[in-house]
Amino acid sequence: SNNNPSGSSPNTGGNASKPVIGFIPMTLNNEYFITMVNGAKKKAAELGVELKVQAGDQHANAADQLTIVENMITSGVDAICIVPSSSEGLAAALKKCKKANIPVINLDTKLSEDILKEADMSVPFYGTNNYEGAKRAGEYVKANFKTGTKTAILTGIAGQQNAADRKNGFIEGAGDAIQIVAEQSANWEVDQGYAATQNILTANPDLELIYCGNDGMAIGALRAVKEAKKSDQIKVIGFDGISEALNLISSGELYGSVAQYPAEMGILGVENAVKLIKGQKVEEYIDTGAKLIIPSNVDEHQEYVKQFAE
Amino acid sequence: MEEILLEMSGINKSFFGVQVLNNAQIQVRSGEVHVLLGENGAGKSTLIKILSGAYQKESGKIILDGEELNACSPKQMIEKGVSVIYQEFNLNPYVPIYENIMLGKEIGKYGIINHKSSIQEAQKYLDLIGLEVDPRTLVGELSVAQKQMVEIAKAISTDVKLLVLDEPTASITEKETLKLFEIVRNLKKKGIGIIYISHRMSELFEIGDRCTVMRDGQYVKTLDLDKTNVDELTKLMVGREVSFERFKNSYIVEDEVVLEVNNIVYKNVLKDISFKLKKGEILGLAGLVGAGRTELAKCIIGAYKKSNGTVYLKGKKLKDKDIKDSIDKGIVYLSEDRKDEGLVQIHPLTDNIALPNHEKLCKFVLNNKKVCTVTKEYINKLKIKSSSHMAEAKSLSGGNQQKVVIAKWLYSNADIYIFDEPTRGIDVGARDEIYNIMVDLVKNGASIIMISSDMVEVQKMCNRIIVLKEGRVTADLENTDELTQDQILYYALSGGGQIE
Amino acid sequence: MNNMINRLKKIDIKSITLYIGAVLILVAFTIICKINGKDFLTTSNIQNIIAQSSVIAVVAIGTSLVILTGGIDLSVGSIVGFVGIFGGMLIKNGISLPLTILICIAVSAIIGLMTGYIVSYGKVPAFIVTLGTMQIIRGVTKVLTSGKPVAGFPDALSELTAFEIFGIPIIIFYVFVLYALIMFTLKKTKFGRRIYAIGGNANAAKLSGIKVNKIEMLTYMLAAIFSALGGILLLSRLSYADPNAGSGYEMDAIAAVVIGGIGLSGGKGKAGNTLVGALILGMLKCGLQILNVPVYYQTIIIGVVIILAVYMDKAKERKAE
Amino acid sequence: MNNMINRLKKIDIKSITLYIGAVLILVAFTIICKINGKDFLTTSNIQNIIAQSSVIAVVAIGTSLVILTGGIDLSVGSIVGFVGIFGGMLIKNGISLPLTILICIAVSAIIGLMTGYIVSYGKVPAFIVTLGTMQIIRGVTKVLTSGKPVAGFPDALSELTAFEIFGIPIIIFYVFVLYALIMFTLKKTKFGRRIYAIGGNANAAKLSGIKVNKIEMLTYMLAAIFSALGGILLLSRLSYADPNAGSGYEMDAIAAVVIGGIGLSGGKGKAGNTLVGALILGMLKCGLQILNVPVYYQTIIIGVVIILAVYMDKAKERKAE
Ligand SMILES: Nc1ncnc2c1ncn2[C@@H]1O[C@H](COP(=O)(O)OP(=O)(O)OP(=O)(O)O)[C@@H](O)[C@H]1O
Ligand SMILES: Nc1ncnc2c1ncn2[C@@H]1O[C@H](COP(=O)(O)OP(=O)(O)OP(=O)(O)O)[C@@H](O)[C@H]1O
Ligand SMILES: [Mg+2]
Ligand SMILES: [Mg+2]
Repeated sequence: SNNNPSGSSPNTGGNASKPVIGFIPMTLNNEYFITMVNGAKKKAAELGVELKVQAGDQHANAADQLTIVENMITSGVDAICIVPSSSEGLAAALKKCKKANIPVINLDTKLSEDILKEADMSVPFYGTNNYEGAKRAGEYVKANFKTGTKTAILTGIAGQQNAADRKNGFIEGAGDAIQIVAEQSANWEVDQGYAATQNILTANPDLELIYCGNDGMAIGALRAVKEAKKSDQIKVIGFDGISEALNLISSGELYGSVAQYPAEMGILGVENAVKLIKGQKVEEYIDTGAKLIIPSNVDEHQEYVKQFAE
Repeated sequence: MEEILLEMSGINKSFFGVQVLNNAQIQVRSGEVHVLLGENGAGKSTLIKILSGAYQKESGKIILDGEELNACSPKQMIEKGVSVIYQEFNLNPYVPIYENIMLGKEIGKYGIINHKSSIQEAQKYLDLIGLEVDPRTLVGELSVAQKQMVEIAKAISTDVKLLVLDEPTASITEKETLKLFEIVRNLKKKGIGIIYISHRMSELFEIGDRCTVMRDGQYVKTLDLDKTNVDELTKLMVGREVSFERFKNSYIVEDEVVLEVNNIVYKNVLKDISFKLKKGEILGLAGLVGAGRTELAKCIIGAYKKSNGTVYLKGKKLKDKDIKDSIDKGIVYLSEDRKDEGLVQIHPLTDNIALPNHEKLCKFVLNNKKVCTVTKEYINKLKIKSSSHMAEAKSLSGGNQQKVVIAKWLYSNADIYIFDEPTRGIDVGARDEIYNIMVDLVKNGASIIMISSDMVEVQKMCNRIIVLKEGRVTADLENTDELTQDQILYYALSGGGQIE
Repeated sequence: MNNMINRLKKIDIKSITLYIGAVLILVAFTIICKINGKDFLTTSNIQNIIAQSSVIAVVAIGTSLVILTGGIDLSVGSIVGFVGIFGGMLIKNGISLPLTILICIAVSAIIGLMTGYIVSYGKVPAFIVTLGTMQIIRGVTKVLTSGKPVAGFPDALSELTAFEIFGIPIIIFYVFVLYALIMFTLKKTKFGRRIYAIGGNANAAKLSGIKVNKIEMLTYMLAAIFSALGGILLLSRLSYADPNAGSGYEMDAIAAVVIGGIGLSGGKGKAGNTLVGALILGMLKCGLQILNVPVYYQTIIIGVVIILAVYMDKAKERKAE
Repeated sequence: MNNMINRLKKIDIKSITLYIGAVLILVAFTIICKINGKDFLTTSNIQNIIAQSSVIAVVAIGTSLVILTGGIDLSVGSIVGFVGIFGGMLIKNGISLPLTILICIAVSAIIGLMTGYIVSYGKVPAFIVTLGTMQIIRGVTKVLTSGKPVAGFPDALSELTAFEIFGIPIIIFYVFVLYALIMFTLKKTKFGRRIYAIGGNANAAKLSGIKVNKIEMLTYMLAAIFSALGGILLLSRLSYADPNAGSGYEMDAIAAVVIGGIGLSGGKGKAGNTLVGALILGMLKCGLQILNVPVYYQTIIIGVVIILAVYMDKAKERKAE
């Protein structure tokens, strides 16, 4: 893998000068980040740079990410692309990067201004914000559902930033179209989404809409709805646009899912990291966009995703 | 009758580099009771465990019924007809008696147990040994002696060719002992060979045919018991003579009561017990199985919460359920159960001896040097057989462990000592040493309560004997020359009406 | 009449306390839900609760066995996750459902056997071994699909649990059959009684000629097998396999076992009551969710209940002091 | 000379095996990294490893104490998370840093005392109590800020650990001082010796006049205090508090303790070696990350090492069989 088949990159003169990029997704526990890494890998191979991927354990946290950053610095990376476990949790890690003079690119979850100020560092951000994506789903609901639609929300692990963003963005976008009758955390898990939905249905037999913070929980919710024979009455919306969710949208079972473009983020990250290493200027901010995937555009999206499925 | 059932010869075994058995041997005939005799730590239990497959020998020969055995597991030995009652209990407290007895030989087909037949089968053996307890009772609810009886029932419930009893009478009283002997004699008649280990000399002559003496892991001699006597055996095992005189206690201060026990009630085990202990006195607590002597002791020192009653030590009231208070005020309890209550088995002797004496050994921090000195001192004084003062307690033989228990409390320098079965599993030589320790204690102004099931030693040591029966005091006897064992037994058995 | 008293005697006080506790929780939720205008005590909701508790309940059978011998197994959750992915891959590769189940059970049994071997013959404390295997199995599971989920299964898979008999989903029968089986085994077979013997006093069992190591090892194998069954139930219930599935199930299973009254020191307790323990946990989760209690408070309440359940169980011991 | 032999004698074989193991891992990583053109054995990387292991190392001190008495504490990680959020809130509310630390320690001590009380006086198994308190504390932490993180702290907070003496970050000194303290306590004080006695045989300790319940309770209090210290170190290291911080630390801490040679049955082992255990884990994580081993394989390798470490430790016991 050390060989660059094209041989065109100026950096292939010797292994020593081959740039190394550290890539730190939040975790490697779900398809979203795996896709992001695949995009990055693809780009890295294309540009002839070495990519080191490390991620935190099951529960992504700031401490793990700090450790990973420290060890990447030790191992001699030239730039780091990172998806922070939380927008405010990386100050210490950034300071270390700055000290080691290693450029950082922020992907997916935007670092807060305070943190950047504290670290006294300018960090380009490529991604879209969870809040905005969720808002898009909410707006779609507002446009297509009656006012006061009885809605349940399944959120991710309580205390995680993206869990909150995905909930709040949706609520804002939907406005008065929804009346939230239940809100439960299903910890991003399919089985918990399933059980929680069953119980929510027991409590609210007249439910009309379920919005889930990720597709895993949506898949669980869908199952519970189907089993309760309420597929006609209740629509389920997910988030992430993982492949199984796309299949379900395609078959008309899942109402929709907010897709971001993780592969795009990976690609942009690597591309621009190389530029930074070479001392070139890069875009400070690129909105990779989010799209609500619904039956009408699912085929197109599936086609797009395929290239990053390994 | 004369055929040789078991021959063990040239047996060697060492633990962590310490040779415990050195060319040990024993030869047992069918239909004989063969006594295995030796001081504490002589290697008797180890020899037995090698026989049963619990330990593996390093070298040597085991021939059972003409077949040479090598590296057999406990299961294989049981199948070959070797049944062992170990010195330490091996019962499961959480399941009924019958399951303990039938463990490993459950009745039933296809792996499915027929509980009804199992109970009946177990009942058979309980009847045989005369234990009148429902076989469905949980073993954990039994007294020490009852557990011992269950062990015996379990041992004879297999198709046994060779029965080994490692100190079976250490925790039972006369009545059960008699029953046990009857069973042993019956087995003998059936041609079963029996190895019998005990430190109670009188028993050996009553039940044994021949005797093998061991010393320091080595074979000393095998003799016919009817052609020898206690003195000779003692000399063989200890290497010197030991006397059996009654102790004439002249150190009692008649008018100084140091301990006053008033109306102690504990659950339904103890029913209104009162007595007084004088300075310099050795007071015996006698009684049958489950009479409640251990409970009484534990209530006095505050290990158990009494339902009612008070205890005064030199006029000061002992706090309820506060062992530390009792120890501070000067009364200590030496448990009968050294494994579970006496020692921290996995700790060195130093830590064990230091444990109740931290206040003494600590100025600001623990004086480890002093701990070592003290430990070595007691190892010498009590002749504790141990590889070093840092050896773990569990590496000592039963008897030597008992001496460590005594050592840790001797150093605490109390006014009153409650010895609960202090010589359980202790050889004659060491027994004498313990008696001497007790004499020394009273000489120096301490008082002793001695709980013992060994009538001989109660008579030998005590000035006064209180007999308990089912949680009541049935007699308070001066131990004069006229007092006989039968008299004590009479109060322990039939009560003879309550006194006071 | 006499017969009945005898029967009642057999159900010990501990069990009765547990049953009363379970009924009290049921009644409490029914009333509180009623007040809030929701239904709790309906046939369909009871079925839901059982179905929701089913995976933990089945996994906890194995955990019960291990704990009865005095051991512990932290790896059960990772086996649930492993079986989902591994079994899912087999199905996707065209292996028939029954064969997939068999292979999953066999592979899990081998894993459990190895775990058990290290514990019993290797003399390594179960907590450590299974803490290690938990990580190893989870890692291997993720390696299998590079961390991706497996989805898109034939309907037959979900029918396996969703199929109804007399209007009752078959998964409920599975749970009861498995429990009946294990209760019988523990009560009536040599193997079962020996598990108790080992937990009560391993040394005594050994000296009685019981192959302690072998039986101990087998309990870990069984724990893995029951976890595999749990994993298959979960796979079928969700028709979706996630490599993280089953995380934390080990703690839920232990909680169910302990609430059911089996002590962690082993040798004591009834596996049947583990089902009650699992149902209590299931009822709590379900009831709190129906009442829409925020998740933070749910964890707090469940934590309190776990402690309380055992605290009451120990009343006798405290008194004995 | 004689003195030295005596000193060497005091370091038992188990400890020596551990140290050799640690050195072997260090050497192995150094060589493998060298081959791959990376530096492992540099001052700065060693400092990194210690700093990275520091939180677990400090938390594991408390875990050592609890395990020495024969107990276990699963709630330590949740206290790390709690202290982060609670302490963070205090600082944001203008409470001075020293006072914040004091309050955090005091509150954690009270929590630990309650946990300990239920364990020792309530006779509820530690595993259960702390499984419950783990959930309760985590729930409460999330309630405090409705699950939100706390950030934006004054520089003084990060200086608390980042401050350098002779070029060495002060956090490293903290760790060593705390370990020195606990080693002294365990070896030389009554309290320390009694912890061992209780773990060795609680009955014997009780009959020797030791207030077993009280000491047991205090070890849980200490475990909470050390977790609080760990939480403060983490808060300072990150200048950020997350309500989920510290999840899973209980297992890492237990792994460190056990690799360090303290058996889960209590009564035996050296708290000092827990530090070595924590550093071995830290070295592994660091080395594997520097070598860019994929994260799934990392968990597998760490799982294997945990089992292997204890497996080797038990060689003697297996032989004795
Ligand atoms: N498991 C063990 N580990 C180390 N040493 C042991 C072990 N078991 C026994 N020993 C040692 O072996 C020697 C013989 O012990 P054994 O128990 O066989 O003596 P014994 O003759 O039965 O004594 P007692 O009459 O006191 O029961 C003792 O010195 C003891 O310290
Ligand atoms: N934990 C307990 N709970 C209830 N009853 C008990 C308990 N322990 C012992 N007993 C009962 O208390 C009575 C006294 O038992 P114990 O064996 O202590 O008496 P003892 O006189 O000391 O006899 P030993 O000669 O065995 O020492 C017995 O009837 C026994 O069954
Ligand atoms: Mg012996
Ligand atoms: Mg007694």
